[in-house]
Amino acid sequence: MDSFSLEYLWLIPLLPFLAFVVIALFTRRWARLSAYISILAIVASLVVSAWALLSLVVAFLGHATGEELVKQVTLTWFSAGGVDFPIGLIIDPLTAMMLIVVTVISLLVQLFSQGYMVVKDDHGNLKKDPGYGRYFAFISLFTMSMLILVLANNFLQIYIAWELVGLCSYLLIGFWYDKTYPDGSISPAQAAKKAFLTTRLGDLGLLVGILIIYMTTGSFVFTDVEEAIKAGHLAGGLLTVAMIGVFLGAVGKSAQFPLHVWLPDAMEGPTPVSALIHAATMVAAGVYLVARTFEMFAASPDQQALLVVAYIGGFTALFAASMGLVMNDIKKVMAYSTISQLGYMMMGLGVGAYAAGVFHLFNHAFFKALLFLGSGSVIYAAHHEQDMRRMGGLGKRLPVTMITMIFASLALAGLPPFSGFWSKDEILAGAAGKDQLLYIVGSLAALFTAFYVFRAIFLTFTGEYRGAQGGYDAHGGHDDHGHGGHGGGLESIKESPLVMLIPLILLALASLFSGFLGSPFMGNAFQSFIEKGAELHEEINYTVMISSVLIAVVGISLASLVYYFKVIPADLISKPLPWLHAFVLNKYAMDDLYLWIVNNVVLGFSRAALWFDIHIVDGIVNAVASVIGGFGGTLRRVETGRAPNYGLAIFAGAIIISGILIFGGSPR
Amino acid sequence: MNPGYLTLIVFVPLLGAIVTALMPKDNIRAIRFSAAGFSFIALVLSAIVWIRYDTALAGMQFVEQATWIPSLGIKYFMGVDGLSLPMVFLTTLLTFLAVLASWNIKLRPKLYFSLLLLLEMGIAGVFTSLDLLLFFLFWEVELIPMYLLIVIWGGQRREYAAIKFVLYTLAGSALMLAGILALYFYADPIVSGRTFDMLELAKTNYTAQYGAAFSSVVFFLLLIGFVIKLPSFPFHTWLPDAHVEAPTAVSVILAGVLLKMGGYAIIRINASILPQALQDWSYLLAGLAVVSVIYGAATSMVQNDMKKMVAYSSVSHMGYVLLGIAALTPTSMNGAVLQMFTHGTITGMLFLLVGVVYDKAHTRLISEFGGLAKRMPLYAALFVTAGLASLGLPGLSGFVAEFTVFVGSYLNPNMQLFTIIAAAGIVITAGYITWMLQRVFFGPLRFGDAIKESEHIQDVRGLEVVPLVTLLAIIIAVGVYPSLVTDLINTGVAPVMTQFVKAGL
Amino acid sequence: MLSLNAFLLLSAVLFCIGLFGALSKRNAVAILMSIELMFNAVNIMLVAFARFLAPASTVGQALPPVSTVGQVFTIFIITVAAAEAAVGLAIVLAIYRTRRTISVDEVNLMKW
Amino acid sequence: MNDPVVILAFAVLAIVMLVSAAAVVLLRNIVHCALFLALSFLSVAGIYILLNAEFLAAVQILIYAGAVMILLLFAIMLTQRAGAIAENPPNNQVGMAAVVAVALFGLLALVLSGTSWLTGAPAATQPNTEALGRALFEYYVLPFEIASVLLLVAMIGAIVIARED
Repeated sequence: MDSFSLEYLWLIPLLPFLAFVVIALFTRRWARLSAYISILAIVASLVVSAWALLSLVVAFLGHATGEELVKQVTLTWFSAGGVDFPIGLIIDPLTAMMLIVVTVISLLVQLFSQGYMVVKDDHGNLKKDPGYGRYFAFISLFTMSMLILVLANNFLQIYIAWELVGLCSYLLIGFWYDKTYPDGSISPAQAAKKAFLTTRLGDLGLLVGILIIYMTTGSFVFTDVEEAIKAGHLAGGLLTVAMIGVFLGAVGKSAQFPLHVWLPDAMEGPTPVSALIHAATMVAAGVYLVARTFEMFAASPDQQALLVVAYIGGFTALFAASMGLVMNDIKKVMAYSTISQLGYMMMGLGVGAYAAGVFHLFNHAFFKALLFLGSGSVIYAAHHEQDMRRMGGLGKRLPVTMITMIFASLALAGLPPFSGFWSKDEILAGAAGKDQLLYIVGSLAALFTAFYVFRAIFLTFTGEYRGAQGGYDAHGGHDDHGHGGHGGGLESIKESPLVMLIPLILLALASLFSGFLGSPFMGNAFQSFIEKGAELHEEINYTVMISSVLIAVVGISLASLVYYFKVIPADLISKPLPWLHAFVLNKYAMDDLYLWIVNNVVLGFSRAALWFDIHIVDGIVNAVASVIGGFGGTLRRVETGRAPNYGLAIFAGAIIISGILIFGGSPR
Repeated sequence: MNPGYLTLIVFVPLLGAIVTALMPKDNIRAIRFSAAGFSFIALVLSAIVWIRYDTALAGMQFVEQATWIPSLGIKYFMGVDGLSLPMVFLTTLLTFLAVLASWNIKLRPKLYFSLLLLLEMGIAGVFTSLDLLLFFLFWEVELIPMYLLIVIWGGQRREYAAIKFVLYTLAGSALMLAGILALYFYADPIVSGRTFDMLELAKTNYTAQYGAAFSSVVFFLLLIGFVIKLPSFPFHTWLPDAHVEAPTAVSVILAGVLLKMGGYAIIRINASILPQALQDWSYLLAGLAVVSVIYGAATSMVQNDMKKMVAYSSVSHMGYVLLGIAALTPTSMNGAVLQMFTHGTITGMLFLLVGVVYDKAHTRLISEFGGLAKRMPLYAALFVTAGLASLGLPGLSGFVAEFTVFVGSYLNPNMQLFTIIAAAGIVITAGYITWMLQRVFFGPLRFGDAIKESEHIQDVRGLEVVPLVTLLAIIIAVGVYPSLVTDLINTGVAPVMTQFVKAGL
Repeated sequence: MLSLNAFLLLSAVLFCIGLFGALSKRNAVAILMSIELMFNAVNIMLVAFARFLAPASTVGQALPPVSTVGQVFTIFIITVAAAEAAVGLAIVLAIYRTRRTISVDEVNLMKW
Repeated sequence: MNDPVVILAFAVLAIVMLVSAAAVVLLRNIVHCALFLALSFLSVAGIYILLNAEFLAAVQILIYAGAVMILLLFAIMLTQRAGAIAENPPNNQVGMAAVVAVALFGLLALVLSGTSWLTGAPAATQPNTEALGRALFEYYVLPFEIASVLLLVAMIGAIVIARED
């Protein structure tokens, strides 16, 4: 730790921020230059992050434990009326690991984007997307926000970064803001809005949680809060409420049920963005937040807060996986897979398998980014076709993409020795030791996962090419650019350029090897590091391990029987139960439910409020005015303009007043 | 050394109004430059005051005092502290930007600019005067130019809107005057003396001397005038009308600083002089605040007119000010003042932006636009940024203020429920702003039938950009480094809070 | 027994007759005439007071005797009444020229 | 004052005055009204004489019965058109006017009956024109001059108003 000073930590988010400023203000128009600036900044951040991690690892290997592995600094951002609003940085194993994940994935995604973010001009030649500079500016801004998020040592800063990554997600989902679909399906701008609002709903919970925490503990800083909780300043039901509030924020960001609805639509953004934000990093921020505040969750009475996390996570894992089974859009499959896997992580944290959850986050970041980038490569090669029903047989034309994606799929399915196996197995082991119901749910979700991911692989890469048939009456596909021609058959499909393939290959290697860091062969080094060197006494649960491998094999085999060997008809279930298929394909009508709520409850309330405003509130104002006006209008008829009338009134009044004054018995 | 900065800030605009009015009618350049020049002088003066204000010393500074009507104890008494200084700066800044924003006004420019400067004088006077009667005088002075600005340069229903604005405000003023006189006549002759001096009156403990009923009555006499101005539900309906009819620059000033007079006055007068009554009625105020927040946001949601949407959003955002005041913690009070400042800049910017598109398209209806980002990228970027600031995105000033209000209000155990409900407002706010952005700026380029010459709709450039970028710079600066303002506001809030300590609350 | 009250009563009756005329006439000239009657009633009252009321102590004060004060007032009233009659009739003529009538019922420019 | 001749004179003058006044307000012919007004003015002059105000009586006859009457007659003459001769109808509030007039009288009568005047010794019966002149020009010079200016103003004003443009 001594070799690394906290001062350098500031550089990590600062460099991407500078890249953002420079690109946004100056170099926006020079596409290539903007990309290089952005990539340069992220490389520099990666170097600093690696240095930070290295120093921690060195300390860890030198048997430093606990607080020795934590360094933080807190400054006052501003103070108002005696409350100091802090800003600060923390570096500990968890943050260091996240720093590496964020910077590496961001770097690879940016490299990939260089190839991906092109459009065909009128002559069929490739040229840079008109928003190329803007794209890299947003990516840099996102990277900065995400780095601030993982570096934050207090709730305020995490909330700030939380909102900023939400903003970047908004901007990047809506990157092709001018695109709409003739069939009225959700456009990028609508998807961006939906994502922003859904996550903000969760942020409200986070905000309330933060308010409760500050009110009771008097601090925003994680370590102070933990101490205050230990000291009993925040305990009991209020602590549970506060932590559920915090978890709500995570539910929104990590797309957990019931706020998961935004993530599939977020696939309207460019595919590399989906890989970076909606697979590897931002959506994992919710998991990160729960991990970061794990001790607080654990301190709630009877671990109620953790139980909520576990059940929501478990349910989401299964729920989303079931939707992954039926989707036809390759990116949608991956989106539901992401939701499902995030649920897995939440479940892992919830059952107390803290290190396993974080480990799965780490592994998932790589293989899911790979799956997305691979999908991007397919989509790019297939002239921006995303519907798997119009693919098939692409493996011959896209060998590198296929192989790397199979690597990632094996990792996702949880087959040893790929990375996903090690972390998923630990989560399931944790669940098995805690709650059998969660274990069953998790296993079922694993079966689904293995099935749907290989369904996607087989549909995409094997069999006959179905793109040229055009026999589908489905709408024109939610391709990224909206102007990808479907011309040409299989021959027109070429492997993506090298700049896109290199990230795929690197990620494939990571998918293969990242799991070993936490495998029993290496003494669960990763977990031990994340737990700050705490003694781990995990026994290997061989039952769980073997059954999870079996489940994965069964899932993959089933997928191959249905979609590769075609011995089982694909409509085996959907034919006798069409309503079930339709119901799942319709995302369990959750979107319709939300739409109904927005249209009828929210907008209905708003319309009622407006009606109330115009007719009641303003009505009263105008009524007061017209009553006074009416009085005036009536009384003015007294003003006949005829002098005798006035004279009469004057004298009559004078007589009455005189009479009162003379005979009225005035006290004098 | 004090060369009478505050008097200069207040009366330089008056001089400017006179000089502008004396300019030859056909020399439009001279008129514009005179108005811009004088408002710029005022801006520079207020900036100097801000820079030279000693936050270590705190309290009232740049004080000027002279007897005016000695037999009644009326003084010409001016001074600024951490409460009023941001407001004074905002006033001069927004007036200067308003002059720039109405650079190309066609109809009777001479009168227009004169009235704008007169308006500045009235508002700056309200924020600087420390004598209640002087305060009241400026409070009323501001009405006339505002009325004329709406009624001459306004839209379709300008007469209705203008007369509604004036009558509504005057109704409040009448009650306010009664309240001021009650404070004057019932002031403790020993500790306060017979005076309209706010600082002296604050020494009288009205509740202790005359009971809670008396102080409550006076409190409400004063409060009604202020919540009308703020405006808070249910006294807000003049605001959308006035905004929709007022010309752009006037809307900017109306939303930017005129509303702040209400919040400022509640803190300066109700909180400082009648702390006990404010405490007694804090539930009511918080209730009004919460209703304003949610209700204003909900009504913004279903507006088709962008300007009306921004106007209703002001009701919502000023609800946070009221909540901050009602919660009665130093932090919430600080947040309230900060929210006033930031709302002035953000909403000012939003009104300027709406005005820009109205100038080009002659309509402000959301349904008439689509995909404007394609045609006007810079404009869209500015609008999106301002919208995000309005919905409280961190890094921009709106977040800082709202978060401070939330934290401060939540610290008062009685206000927690109110705080949570008000916090829900940020979701609704995000809803209507992102929805509006999506409909107006995103999707394919589209113009409705009401827009005749859509080729005139081009991106902002030249002079249009200057006020927008200026405000944006302030929004970002405060959002990133709030201490710029909060250090100052802390010094202003502290004495108000000692009033509560003194009252034993 | 001719007391002050007899003259005052006479004045009161005359004033009330004049008032009735002023309020009940349509013709502007008739109204002016009725007003002249009211003036006369007031004059009678002033002169009667001057005649009957006890002289106030004017010792040491440079004031005329009470009996003359009332009459001086009357003279001023007559002056004013004359001026009023002149101007009033001029107005009547002006109205007549523009509106071809002197009925006050039809002169209602002050109407709402 | 208790001389029966004086009482009789008062009675006669009062009756003539009130009757002619009533005729002024009740008759429909405006010319007749004007003539009865003159009679009323003359009887007022008689009352002045009973009150030892001979100078006022003279002024009354000269100004009221003379000048003002002439003015009124000229006005009548100038404003009557062929069809509208002598039309002097009451307006539609004649009933209310009567009520107000009677009420006023009732009020005045009540006040008069309820008041005890501090009457003193009757003033000298000799002509007091000289005293009046002294009072006017010694004590009331300024009001007198103002009154003359007022008359001038009224005259000019009347000319301006009545002038044909």
